[in-house]
Amino acid sequence: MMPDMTQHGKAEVEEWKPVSNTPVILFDRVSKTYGRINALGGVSLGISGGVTGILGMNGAGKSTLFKLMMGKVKPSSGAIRLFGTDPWKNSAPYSRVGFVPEHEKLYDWMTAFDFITTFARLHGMTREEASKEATRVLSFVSLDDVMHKKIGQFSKGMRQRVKIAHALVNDPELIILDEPLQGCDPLARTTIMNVIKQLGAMGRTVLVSSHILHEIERITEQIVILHRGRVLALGNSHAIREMLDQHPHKIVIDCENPRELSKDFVDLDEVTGISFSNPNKLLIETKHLGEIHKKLPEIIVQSNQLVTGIDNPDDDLQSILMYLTGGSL
Amino acid sequence: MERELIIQSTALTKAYGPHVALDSLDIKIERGATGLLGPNGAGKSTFLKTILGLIQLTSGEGEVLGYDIKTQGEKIRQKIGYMPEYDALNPGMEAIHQVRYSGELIGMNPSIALQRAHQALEYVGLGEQRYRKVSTFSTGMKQATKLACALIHDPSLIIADEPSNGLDATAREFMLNTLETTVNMGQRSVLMASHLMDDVERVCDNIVLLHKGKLAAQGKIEDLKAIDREIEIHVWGSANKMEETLTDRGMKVRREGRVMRVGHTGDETYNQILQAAADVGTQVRRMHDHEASLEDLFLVIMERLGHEIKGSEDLLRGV
Amino acid sequence: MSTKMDTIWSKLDRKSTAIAEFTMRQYRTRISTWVVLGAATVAIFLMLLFYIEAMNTEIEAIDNDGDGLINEDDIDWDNLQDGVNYVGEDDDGDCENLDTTSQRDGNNNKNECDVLIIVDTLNGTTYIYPDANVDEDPDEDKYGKEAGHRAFILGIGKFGIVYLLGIFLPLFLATGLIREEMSDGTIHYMLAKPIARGEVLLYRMLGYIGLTWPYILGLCGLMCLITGFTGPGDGIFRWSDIGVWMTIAWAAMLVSLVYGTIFCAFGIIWKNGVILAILFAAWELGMAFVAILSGGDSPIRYFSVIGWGMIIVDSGVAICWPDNWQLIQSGLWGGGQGTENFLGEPEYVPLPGAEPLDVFSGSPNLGTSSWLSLIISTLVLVFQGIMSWFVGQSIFKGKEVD
Amino acid sequence: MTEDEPFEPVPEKSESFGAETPVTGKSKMQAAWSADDGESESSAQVASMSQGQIFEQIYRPWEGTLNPRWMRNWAILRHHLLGIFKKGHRPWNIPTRLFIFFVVIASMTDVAMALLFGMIGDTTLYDFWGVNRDNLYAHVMGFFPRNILYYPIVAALLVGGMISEDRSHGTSAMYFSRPINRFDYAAMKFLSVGLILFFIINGTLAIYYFVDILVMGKGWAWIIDTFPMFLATFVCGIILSFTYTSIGLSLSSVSRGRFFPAIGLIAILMGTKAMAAIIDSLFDKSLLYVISPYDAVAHVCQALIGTEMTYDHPWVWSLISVVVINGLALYLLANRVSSLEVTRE
Repeated sequence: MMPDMTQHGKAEVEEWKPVSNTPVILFDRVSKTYGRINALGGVSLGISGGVTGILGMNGAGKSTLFKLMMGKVKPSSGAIRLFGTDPWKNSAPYSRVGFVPEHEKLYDWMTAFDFITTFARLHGMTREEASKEATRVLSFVSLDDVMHKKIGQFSKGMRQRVKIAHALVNDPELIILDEPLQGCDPLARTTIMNVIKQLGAMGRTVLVSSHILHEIERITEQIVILHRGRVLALGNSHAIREMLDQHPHKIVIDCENPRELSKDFVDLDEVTGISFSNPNKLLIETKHLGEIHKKLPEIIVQSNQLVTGIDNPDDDLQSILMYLTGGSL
Repeated sequence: MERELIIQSTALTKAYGPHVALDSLDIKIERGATGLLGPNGAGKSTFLKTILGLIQLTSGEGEVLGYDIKTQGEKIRQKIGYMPEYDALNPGMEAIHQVRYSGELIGMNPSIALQRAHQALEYVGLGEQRYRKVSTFSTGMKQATKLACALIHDPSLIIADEPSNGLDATAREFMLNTLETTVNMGQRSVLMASHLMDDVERVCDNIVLLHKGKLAAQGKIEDLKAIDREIEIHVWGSANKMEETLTDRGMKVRREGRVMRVGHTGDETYNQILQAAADVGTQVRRMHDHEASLEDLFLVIMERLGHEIKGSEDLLRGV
Repeated sequence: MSTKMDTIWSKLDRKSTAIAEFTMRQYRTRISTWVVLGAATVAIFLMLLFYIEAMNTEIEAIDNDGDGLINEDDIDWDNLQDGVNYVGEDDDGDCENLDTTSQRDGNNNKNECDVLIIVDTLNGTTYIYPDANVDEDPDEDKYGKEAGHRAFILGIGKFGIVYLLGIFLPLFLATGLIREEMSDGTIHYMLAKPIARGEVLLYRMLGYIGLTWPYILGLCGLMCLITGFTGPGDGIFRWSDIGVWMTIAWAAMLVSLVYGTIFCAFGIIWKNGVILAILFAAWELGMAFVAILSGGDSPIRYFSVIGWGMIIVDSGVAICWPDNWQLIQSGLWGGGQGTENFLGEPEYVPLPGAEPLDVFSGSPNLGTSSWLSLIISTLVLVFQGIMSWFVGQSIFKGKEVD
Repeated sequence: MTEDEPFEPVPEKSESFGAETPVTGKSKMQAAWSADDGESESSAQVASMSQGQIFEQIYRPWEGTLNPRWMRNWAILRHHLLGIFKKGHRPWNIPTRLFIFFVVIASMTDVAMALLFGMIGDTTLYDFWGVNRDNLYAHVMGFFPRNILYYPIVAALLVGGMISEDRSHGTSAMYFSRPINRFDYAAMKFLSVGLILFFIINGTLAIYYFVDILVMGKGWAWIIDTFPMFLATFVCGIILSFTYTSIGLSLSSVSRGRFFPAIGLIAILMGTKAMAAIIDSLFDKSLLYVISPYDAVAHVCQALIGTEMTYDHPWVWSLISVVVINGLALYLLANRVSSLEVTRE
């Protein structure tokens, strides 16, 4: 299961092969300190496949995590493996990685096509291959109609798409996107989200970070939560929520007669509490959300009441983050 | 509150050579909070520069806070607090002095400016950190410092360009609260440009929507929202089957992942959905009337204008 | 075409030319590049104007010996043969007409009516002992044009092109090669590719060379053509100058490469790397003065880049103008007219152009033949370039990029 | 895996949530554990974060009058000048401040020497260092070391980030979104750099002159004799500061970095001087010195102060050159400042 941590990938690009049977990304007790500031403290995680959202507040260590992955900074302790290879001072694994940095800066004087072909050639492509690939990725992010225009003329959303396209040119297995949605208008945002989802659907490992939690919610449910340099949780967001047993789940049901409806729930073992916050709302507390929800439609239908709303007010990333970080939100 | 207009313009036009950045805008902005929306490159920043009296108009007229934007730019800028979109702070200066200096630039006396700088930083939640250098600040603190710079002289109108850009949930919440407090408690007006529709919806009552230099919509958010009732459900397990079942039973379903929107045809729809769920055995984690958000509104308006923006070519700035 | 060649070329054509090409295009889009190159060109050509004017102005002839005739017995510095240190020809015959042999061979070298040149190997001083009335009234115009022409080439070549151009081009163009990308944040695109950082540095330098080397070559070529046609001489073109211009261009190319690599490394080390670069440039300025003014005698210049560049030019001069040192000495002697100073040594009145030429000339002084010193100094500069690349890339490799 | 896992590892496949999530890739989350072996000092991380502050947010209005334009300009000037000594104003970087300090000290060597030999009473050496026409000229216009190591480098350091940093930090928005017009902005920037140079050059000059009077007990006759020279030198100092400032600021306005203006200024000053010197030594022609800002100013100053002329061409040409150089630089500056963007570029 654990890869050989003593391996130091010094091999040439051509000879470099990913180590099989390891996660695409593996962090083993990685710490990073800047002077006295502890940016990451003992982070361990392994990620393979699908879209994963990296969440956390400003300064939680998201960007440090990405910098470590991209070999930009050296871990103070611990080991990092991309496809089983240490990325510090070794760029070989990046032949399988696409990275979209947070920085807005792009080479404004280049056309989108030139930008992508130039950087495609750094993956060892010939000119012909590079221009073929550039055309492919630019149409993937639907910029093919403007690919011979200067990037300086592009709007923010288009620039983000150029950045994403440039990261895809080597058909990477791992795509890292640092704040890809920042500063985009809703139109651009929807386009980019669709691109990301599509990449996940193609079986690539995609890491996305964002400050805006509901954006991540719209892209993926697979998340890593960082807080003060530590991994607080990782996995499917609903599964994570389910594990937070100390915070009972709440189900709110909007109906005409909550007291009447509540009678059907009192008998259930899973229900730990029932309250009426408002004349038209029934609040059920439980530790086993799934069990209740399995029975819920049946019960409501049989009760013959008009139910106009069902909600799990605390089963979202905001609440998860709040519970995990101890209510500092 | 009386319907007092703080910004109004008639046939406001600004052209850079052949490229028309603002195309005869007739804009009326009332006191209170207003959101300035539009896709990237719609002319928002040109509009902001115009009302700051910084650029020469090609034609048209405008008034901000009762001053003419062509001739009284300096007066306008004394009454406005502008919070730019990008970094606009000297990283080597302490927050307090940065804010104080921005007050002096308006024309405040140094001692008064210092006193006000303390107040302003306190107000934006940086009371503790005011003696720290800006370079050590997080994005949220920098944004707050920029806001303090804009607020120091108690302006009648605060123009905030992307105030919540790059902020995490806590900082964003605080920023929006601060803007709300400024509007509600301070009785100041805020003009806020943002891409995050949730933020605009929280703070603002009115919006102005620009598109390609033209006015696409303006008015109260509530009035503009189209009421097209749908029920949104989040399902858990067997989503495909659920979708099939609902469609088979004659309901209009739009689905994106585990989220579905079902056309609301009457109160019986709720039960029909739950019945279907019970039959299929899927869990309905959430079910509620879907209220069109500002984002939907934005997308709908853009779609209506969409005949023009099919290709990315049309989104290019300039050209 | 063998497949091996094919793979080597196409392998190179992928990464190296991609970055080099990119770097050159980046230069092309910056106004500052054109301002720097344009200003340098304008400056050089402005100086050329003064040269052309000087070449077209007659230098007034002086009756050095006061006999009422002018330029009647010119210096025959071009008679020099290797190993023979007596020259001079009594053009006007006033030595031949002297009565006694002892009068005709005043310097006692058993040759009548010649000029004896003795170089004191201990202190490098040259003594000139003419027989009476030999070469006593040189042609100022002929000498002054020749010396002025050579002094201009050496002055502009050594100080203008090798030093000033060689240091300001890299200061403006190479210091930011990596640093600007780092501060802009655009370096992230390059570093996220399967390419070693040392390679990035190397190929960026390749792009830098791709801009500066053709520029230097073009500038020197143009200067060579203009001065070759304008300069004095019997032929239509001064062919022997080509070699000197070639060594000037070669020295400038190597020097700008070494400086470029060093400055680029400074930029990587510190965000204010330019300050280090300016300090270094000041040191090199001092070394340039030492190397030029000492005429190649000061060993401290070995601890600089510019010192080796100057050796290249000096070797080129020694190869292409073997008569150069004699031209200087005879010009400084100037026909032997002058007064004695308080030590009893004669102080001659130099001919026009002799002093500047003396200042800007030097000898390689490596104790080997001129060709060998050319090769040695080239190798030293290449080695310096490789070392600074090596140091730069190892710093870059361990650099944490934010 | 350690004991104190905060949560269970997530099962390998999220099959339990049968819904087809938007993510259909092979969802595998392995090795999910928080690997704190209990030895690292976890306490280090706890304290720093500021929790959402609980305080009452009160909007405090301010009713006050705003000062007129000249007070705003004074604020800009003060901001730049005081930054040399005090915190809270423009943060000049440490190398710049140190170098200014060094230059002030170093350019007072003549004061020290004159004092020393005056006190000792060594008249030959005192005449060599004391106030006279040539020494006054040399205090301001001396080439080595003053106008190669001191003043141009100070000017380069001062001018480096003056406008370009406003462009790169975005602080130009702070000026232009307030009632400050571009002319005032550029003029105040100009004045701040010019004044700092002025204080260094002319301040030390005045110290040199007056210290000599006071300490040596010079009489009125001497003062009447030398005061016109002193005034002329003073004017020369102003011309020199002005010229360096205008060239430097115009370079600063065209660039975004801090270094292009600094290297550019040094390159212009030294490059033109070196060119002219080569031509002078080769062909004995001093005409090319008119393109060298230093030499043009020096020539004018020689005429003003009345020292021996070291150039062959008429000094009026140099005067014209000084005017043209300053005119060009100021034109470039005005042109660039008027097109400065309000937001960051």
